[in-house]
Amino acid sequence: MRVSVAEAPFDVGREVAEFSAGCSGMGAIVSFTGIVRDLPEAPLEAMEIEHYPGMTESALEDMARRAIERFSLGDALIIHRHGRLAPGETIMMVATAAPHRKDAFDAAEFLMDFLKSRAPFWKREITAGGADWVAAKDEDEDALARW
Amino acid sequence: MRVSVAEAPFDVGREVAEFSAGCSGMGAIVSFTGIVRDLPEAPLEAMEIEHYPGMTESALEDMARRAIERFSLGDALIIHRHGRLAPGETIMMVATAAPHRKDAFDAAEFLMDFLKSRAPFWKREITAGGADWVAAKDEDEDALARW
Amino acid sequence: MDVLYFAWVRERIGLPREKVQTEAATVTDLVEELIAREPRYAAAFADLSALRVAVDQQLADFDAPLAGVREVAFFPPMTGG
Amino acid sequence: MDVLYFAWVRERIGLPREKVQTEAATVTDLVEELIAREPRYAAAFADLSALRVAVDQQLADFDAPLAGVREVAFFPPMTGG
Repeated sequence: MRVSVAEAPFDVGREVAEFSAGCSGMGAIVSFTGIVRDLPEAPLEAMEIEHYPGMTESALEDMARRAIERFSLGDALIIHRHGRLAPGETIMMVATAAPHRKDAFDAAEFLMDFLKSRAPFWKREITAGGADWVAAKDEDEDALARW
Repeated sequence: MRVSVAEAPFDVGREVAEFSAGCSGMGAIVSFTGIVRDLPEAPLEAMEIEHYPGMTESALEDMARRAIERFSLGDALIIHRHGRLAPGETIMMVATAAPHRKDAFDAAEFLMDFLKSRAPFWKREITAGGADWVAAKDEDEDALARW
Repeated sequence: MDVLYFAWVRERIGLPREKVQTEAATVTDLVEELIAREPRYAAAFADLSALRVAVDQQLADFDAPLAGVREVAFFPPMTGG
Repeated sequence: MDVLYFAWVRERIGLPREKVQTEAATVTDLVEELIAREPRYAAAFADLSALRVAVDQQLADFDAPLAGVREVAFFPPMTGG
């Protein structure tokens, strides 16, 4: 299990390769990568991500531990950046390893649903018109109900 | 969209990195990697994968096209190996890119469910005791019902 | 018509593909002709519920018509992924 | 007690953290004390349904007790991932 909260970019390909290589006995690996969307119709200058140092790390570790236990994972990885990100930059990733595909998929979705609404990050979108805090979505809160 | 059916190993990290880099405007990327399980209690010498050249490629292309249309994907990737694989080797991967995470996850699960039961591959496990064709699982057939 | 066999169907019949001269109207008719040939075919086709068929590289039912078809393949349920 | 503010709560109150001397029994009591101080606190805490609270870095309810607590944080609903 590894949790990383950092401002610096990370290499998705290398992380997936290292995570996969370390998972003996696991038949299924799922990764999710979140990227700052680059939309021509709504040009974004940057995405700023604020977080709660200390609580963030312990919240992510708690989520990873719960996912490992609940879905019998061989391993789990969470990487989340903070600070100022440009469109197209990678924000975060999770990876899960399980004997079979259903648990690996379910665990990755479980981690994403909890990350969205229960990890202390706040996004702000910077456009030519100003800066706006991203509002939490009802559907993200609803997504937690299934777990 | 890319579909690859080949005997040679592929580099999961490089594939995920290249797939992610090519997906402008997509906020969510999901990858699934399938690995030959390496279990101490049931030592496997090798996994042999037979396929139906010609039909395999068109079946995978058809699945990728259906996933892209159904889940409004920006892109989809399917790589599947055949031939003789050692425990711990990567068998296959899929990757999906969508504006939001639910579509990317659903599309990856859709592709995996169809790959399991509708792509013309047959696995045989080679152990010290002999060679056994892997039986199709009822749960894999059932998994298709949700789509 | 080319007839292809995969996995344990191929092993039981003892070859991966063959040319078959047939006037069979459907896949089931073709299977009956093959079964009548030799015991190894009868062994391979003993339980059709354990078999799948592709007609011109598309999954099909056993009652699929064979008019104009160039290639039929028989195999067990697939185990990809 | 350390009181922390994040995102637009931090912006409205105008600082990221402060030391607060309080005998408040619960988070709600603490919020009422803060609101009574200055309009910027009243503005930040105008709609508690739009706020979340963490007590000693664990998500909590507004009726959570504050006995022995070292750190309370107020922030809007989280938007990670």
